[in-house]
Amino acid sequence: MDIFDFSEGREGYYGEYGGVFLPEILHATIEELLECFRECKADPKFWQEYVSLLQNYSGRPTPITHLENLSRKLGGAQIYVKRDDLNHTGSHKINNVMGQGLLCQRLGKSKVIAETGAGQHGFATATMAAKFGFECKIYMGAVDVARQRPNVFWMENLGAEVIAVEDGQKTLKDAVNECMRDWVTNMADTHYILGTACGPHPFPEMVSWFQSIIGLEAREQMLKQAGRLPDRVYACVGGGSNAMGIFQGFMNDDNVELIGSEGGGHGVGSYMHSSRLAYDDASVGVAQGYKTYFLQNDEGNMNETHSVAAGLDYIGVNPIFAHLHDQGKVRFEAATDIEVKEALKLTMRTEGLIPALESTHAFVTAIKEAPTMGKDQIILINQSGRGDKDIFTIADALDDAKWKSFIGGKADQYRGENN
Amino acid sequence: MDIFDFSEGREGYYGEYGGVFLPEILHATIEELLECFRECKADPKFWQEYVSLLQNYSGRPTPITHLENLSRKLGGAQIYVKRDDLNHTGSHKINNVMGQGLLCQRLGKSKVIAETGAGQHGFATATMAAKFGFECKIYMGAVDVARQRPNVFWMENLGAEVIAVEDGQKTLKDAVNECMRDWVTNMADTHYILGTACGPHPFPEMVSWFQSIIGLEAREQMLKQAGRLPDRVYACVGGGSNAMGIFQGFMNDDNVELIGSEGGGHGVGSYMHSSRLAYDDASVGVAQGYKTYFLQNDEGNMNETHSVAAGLDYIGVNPIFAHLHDQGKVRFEAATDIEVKEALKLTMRTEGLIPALESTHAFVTAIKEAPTMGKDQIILINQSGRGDKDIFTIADALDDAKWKSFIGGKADQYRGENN
Amino acid sequence: MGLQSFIAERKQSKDILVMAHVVCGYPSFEENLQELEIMAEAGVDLVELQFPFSEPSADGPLFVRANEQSLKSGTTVDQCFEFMKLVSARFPFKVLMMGYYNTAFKMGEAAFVKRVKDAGGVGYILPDLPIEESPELHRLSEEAGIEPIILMTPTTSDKRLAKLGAVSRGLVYVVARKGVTGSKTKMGDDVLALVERCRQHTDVPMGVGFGISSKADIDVLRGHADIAIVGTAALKIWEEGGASGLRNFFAELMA
Amino acid sequence: MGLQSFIAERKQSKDILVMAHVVCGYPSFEENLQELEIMAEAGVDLVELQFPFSEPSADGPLFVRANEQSLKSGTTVDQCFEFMKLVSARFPFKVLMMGYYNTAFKMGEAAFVKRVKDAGGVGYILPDLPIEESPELHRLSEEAGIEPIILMTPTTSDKRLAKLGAVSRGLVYVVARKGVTGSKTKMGDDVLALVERCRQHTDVPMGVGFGISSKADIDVLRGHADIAIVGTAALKIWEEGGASGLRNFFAELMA
Ligand SMILES: Cc1ncc(COP(=O)(O)O)c(C=O)c1O
Ligand SMILES: Cc1ncc(COP(=O)(O)O)c(C=O)c1O
Repeated sequence: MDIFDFSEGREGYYGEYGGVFLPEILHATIEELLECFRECKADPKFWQEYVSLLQNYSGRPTPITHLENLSRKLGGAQIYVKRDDLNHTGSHKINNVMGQGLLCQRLGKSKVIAETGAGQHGFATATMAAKFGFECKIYMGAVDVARQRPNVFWMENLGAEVIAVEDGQKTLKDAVNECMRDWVTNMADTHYILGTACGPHPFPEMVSWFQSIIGLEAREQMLKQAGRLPDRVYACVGGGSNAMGIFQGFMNDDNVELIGSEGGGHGVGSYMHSSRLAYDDASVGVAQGYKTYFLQNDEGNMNETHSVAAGLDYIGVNPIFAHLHDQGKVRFEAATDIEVKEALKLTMRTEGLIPALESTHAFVTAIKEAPTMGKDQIILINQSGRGDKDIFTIADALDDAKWKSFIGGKADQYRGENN
Repeated sequence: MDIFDFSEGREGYYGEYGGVFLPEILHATIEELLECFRECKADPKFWQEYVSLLQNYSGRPTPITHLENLSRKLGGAQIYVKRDDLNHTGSHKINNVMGQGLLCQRLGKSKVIAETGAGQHGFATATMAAKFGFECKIYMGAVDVARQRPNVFWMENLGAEVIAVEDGQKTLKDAVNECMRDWVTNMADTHYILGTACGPHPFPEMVSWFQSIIGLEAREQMLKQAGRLPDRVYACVGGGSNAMGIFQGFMNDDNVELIGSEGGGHGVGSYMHSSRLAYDDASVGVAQGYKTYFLQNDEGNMNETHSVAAGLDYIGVNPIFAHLHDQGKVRFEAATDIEVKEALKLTMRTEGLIPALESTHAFVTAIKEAPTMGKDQIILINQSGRGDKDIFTIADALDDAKWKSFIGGKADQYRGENN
Repeated sequence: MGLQSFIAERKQSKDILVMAHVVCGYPSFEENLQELEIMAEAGVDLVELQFPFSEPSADGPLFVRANEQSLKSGTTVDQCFEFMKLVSARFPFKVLMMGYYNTAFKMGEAAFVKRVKDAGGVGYILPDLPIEESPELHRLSEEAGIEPIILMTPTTSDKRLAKLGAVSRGLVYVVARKGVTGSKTKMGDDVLALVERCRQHTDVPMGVGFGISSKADIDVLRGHADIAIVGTAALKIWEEGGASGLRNFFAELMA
Repeated sequence: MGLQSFIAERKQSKDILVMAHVVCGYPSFEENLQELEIMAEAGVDLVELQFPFSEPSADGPLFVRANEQSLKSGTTVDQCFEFMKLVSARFPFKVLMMGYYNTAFKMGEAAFVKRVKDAGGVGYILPDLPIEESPELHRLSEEAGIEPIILMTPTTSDKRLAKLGAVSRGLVYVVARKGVTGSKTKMGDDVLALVERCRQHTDVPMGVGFGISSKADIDVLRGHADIAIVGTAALKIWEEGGASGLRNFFAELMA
């Protein structure tokens, strides 16, 4: 099955989802991007260059780690983890960003813009821009700027301009809108580095293509290390890029079940979550350039969303998943904030791994299901990022008293310096 | 040249440096350790197991990155960087720690203790202990506990007990003393995971052996990627483990110059530094179990030391380096705090890399020397760790106003929650 | 009477028409009415009623905030249609729905067309709906006798202008420059050249918008474009100068 | 008179001797003198004068703090030797230098031996100096007629005890338990068995230390060891109870 073979359907559509819903002024830009992407995808040298860039700069291939302790503790399936947390800048976001960096070079553009929520994609983009010598602007909701200062600090020190978006909910979706506004103005010399497999065609396909390196590696590694394919593969789903990345390695393996884990927030019925497919609260709509399931009201205005993981806290899901969900090809579950905190603690203590809060959503679902599986079964979790750069969020989530008093002391010290 | 062939000199001595200066009560323990280490070193399966553990858990081999931008900007030698920052937990410390973890298993001990200054070694040890199922205590100077809270937070969440040492300068050397005190009490079931190539024999040799994986990889990678060996190799030197690690790859290559970069702190003559070999302030002494150059007064009491990089801020240097310095085999330079800040900024902006403050010391010396070298020459820098987990230190070092106001806001938020 | 004939008729007595813009429910429907009254008095020919949307990604800061505030104060799509009905009945200018495609998509395209029509609207502007995605909506609109307004822009190739021209009806909205609504545009030869280029591909009237804020701007367009589209400038004046400010603004603009 | 004959002589009138300990310059040299006066009055036989060191890794918390405070208040090695001279001249007990090897190493081993000797010391205890590292120092000491005190411990194998025994002179310091100075030791059969084990390998007198804090502890050792070594307990009493406290402590201890 090649989901990107549009020869029998409409280009850029996955079932009824996807498409390009952009202002006319961007038509030429998106066409140019599509054409350039088609060239790159058809050119084996491009992929080679991409892979070797990631190898030499970001440390790919990332390994697969067998979690013997956790598997034993849960008493069911053998758990393996794909370690995209070991990437440079700490998450899978760098894969996509480096790929788009190469593509931006081909396009001959000198500036890049990107939206960011948690800051990981912005951090990766700022890093790539420093490496490629692009001018870089990162749009970030003002609420996120305030709560994700560490990432802002690094982006700025990497030479990026970080712009706090004061509109709307002042979070990720508003940063996307602001990117669109920049892009319709500056498309002549600016490429928009979208951070996930959402947005108008060809972004879902393009981001998925770059992230497919995760799944390509993982499949081979599982065969080598575990001797066979996993029975189930788990990944968290924000926009869906890391999940698309790993799932693509197993798309044609009918015996491998694919499970996406969304941000369950305060749980089903709370309306404080970001589960577009696992819960029943989302409906099909068109926004931010594409058609998919959105958390929106009956009139098509977007609802507030919530997840303890800023990177999952988004209104839409990639259109490919909307389609694969319809097809029953990918199963979607949700992990609540509380479950995430517990799974994070468990994973830290039993394996010495600190998954990002986003990635921990995949762990939650896997940890729930592993005990119901046989000891001879195998599951693979995608650890899309590391949690140590989210110390503020995690310390808050774990309500750590010593951390809070440390911060109080630091603040006093800084205030003292100013006097 | 095999520096670890003691057949012609005294076991555990490098020239006049090294040895074992421990209380009699530890004699049996250190003998047992030495014997076990000798077995491991002689057993190719042990090394294989070690390498595959690091591959599967920590992402080794770490890549070599060619810094084209920085090389171009400096206009001299081509700069390559060994990326040990991409290791799990963010530094080369994990290499040693995983090796000692395997050894601790062989010893049949169930508890580990470790000293830590910056917290990287403690973080790595806590991680290893979680993975191996050891009980873990980390000794850390009270001053360091206060200023390195993020690492303490992770260590605790990984299940380690972090003990604030209130003696002496309340920093790294005092944590070492406290480890010795724990060890003389609990050696029956406790292994002391020393964090650098210092301390009594066999620690300098053992830690160097585990870290030699850096140099083994790097030599091969340079040949493959640059087509030849580097002309110079730079590494920062705290205790000396990462430097020993990479240098060992080139020890027998007479045309490769090896340069260690120490903490120059406030500069020569300031007596606020931690340069044991690059400056003339240190002299030979015996403390913390071994003989080497220490920053001490005429009566043999240790001086206060300083470096912006907590991991370099230590009184002694590994005895192997004291010897190689005498022999002229390794050249030692110092990088001052101010130079480090500038080099860090430069590296972030031109290459998208954030070296740890420790590692940045190696960059400083390399950046000074690269322009004086030919364009056809090659230098290799060991990036022993990543800086993003040192955000507090770096934000302080860079005196970032927005960061400070963020911390103030966070503190107010926490205080508000308590009311 | 359809949009295009209305424009033709008005153009008999004027060398250039003016289309104005309000965001429904911002600052409030009452104030909208006052604004519209002033516009009507000044002789404005067409008005876009913007239905607020939570993701107005083609709008500039002022309209973004207006969309947001309107939604916050509880504005619904029903209210917007009711308001449209009231407005199109009360005033002599013609009314267009302006908004984002999701508003139409969520109620269903057929319902959308019917509701615009029933509310007295003569057409709609959906800036995020490209022609590739709108054949069915266009068909429904044609059946109902309302017009889907096509946008032509400075980045549109001739080849594409031909495509757009082929399906344009009622009027074409010529986007004077890159960017979002709200910032100033230097109205000059570039804009006029663009209008000329667009005219090669369609016979429907040409409205020019994005950044028009003064009589001088309109004077530049006079004789070249059919309609000057005034958006943000009017809202800004309303916020800063209230009713009297807006009255003066339109008086000067259309003098 | 050398250490060993001094011990032999004293043991003619006592079944067990007592060795006490002060950290030079802590709380001050004046207070050290007062303490020593009390010890002398009580009939203490031997005293270790600890030379403060910045890295006292074999000491427990109380001595660690004492080392630190003494250095902070400016105590030098010269002062310690002068104090040793004064003390060994003034009091009937014999004095040993106690400290870490670096103090000796930095001044040079020959100078160290000479200075201990000149200050009236009969020997020294350097807990971080293993026998493998001390042949030259032992040779110099023998020449000078002072004694390097060897430590034997619960973890020392018989094989190693034999080695240690072979080079021990003056007295052997039997470490009663694992750990650092300062915490309580349960004085019982284990300790006595250890002393017996040590005796198999040397004829020099046996002192037992680490955690001795009461007459009861000493009673256990009586008839088994030659010397009871009291360290931290005395300093603790001095800090808490001052001169009268210390006087009572030694009176009870040596009753
Ligand atoms: C570590 C990590 N994982 C997952 C995500 C979610 O994005 P996606 O679903 O595109 O992988 C993010 C987004 O910020 C992230 O930072
Ligand atoms: C990243 C990093 N590099 C270097 C060092 C210095 O240690 P060493 O000289 O043993 O490599 C440290 C110590 O904490 C460190 O964390």
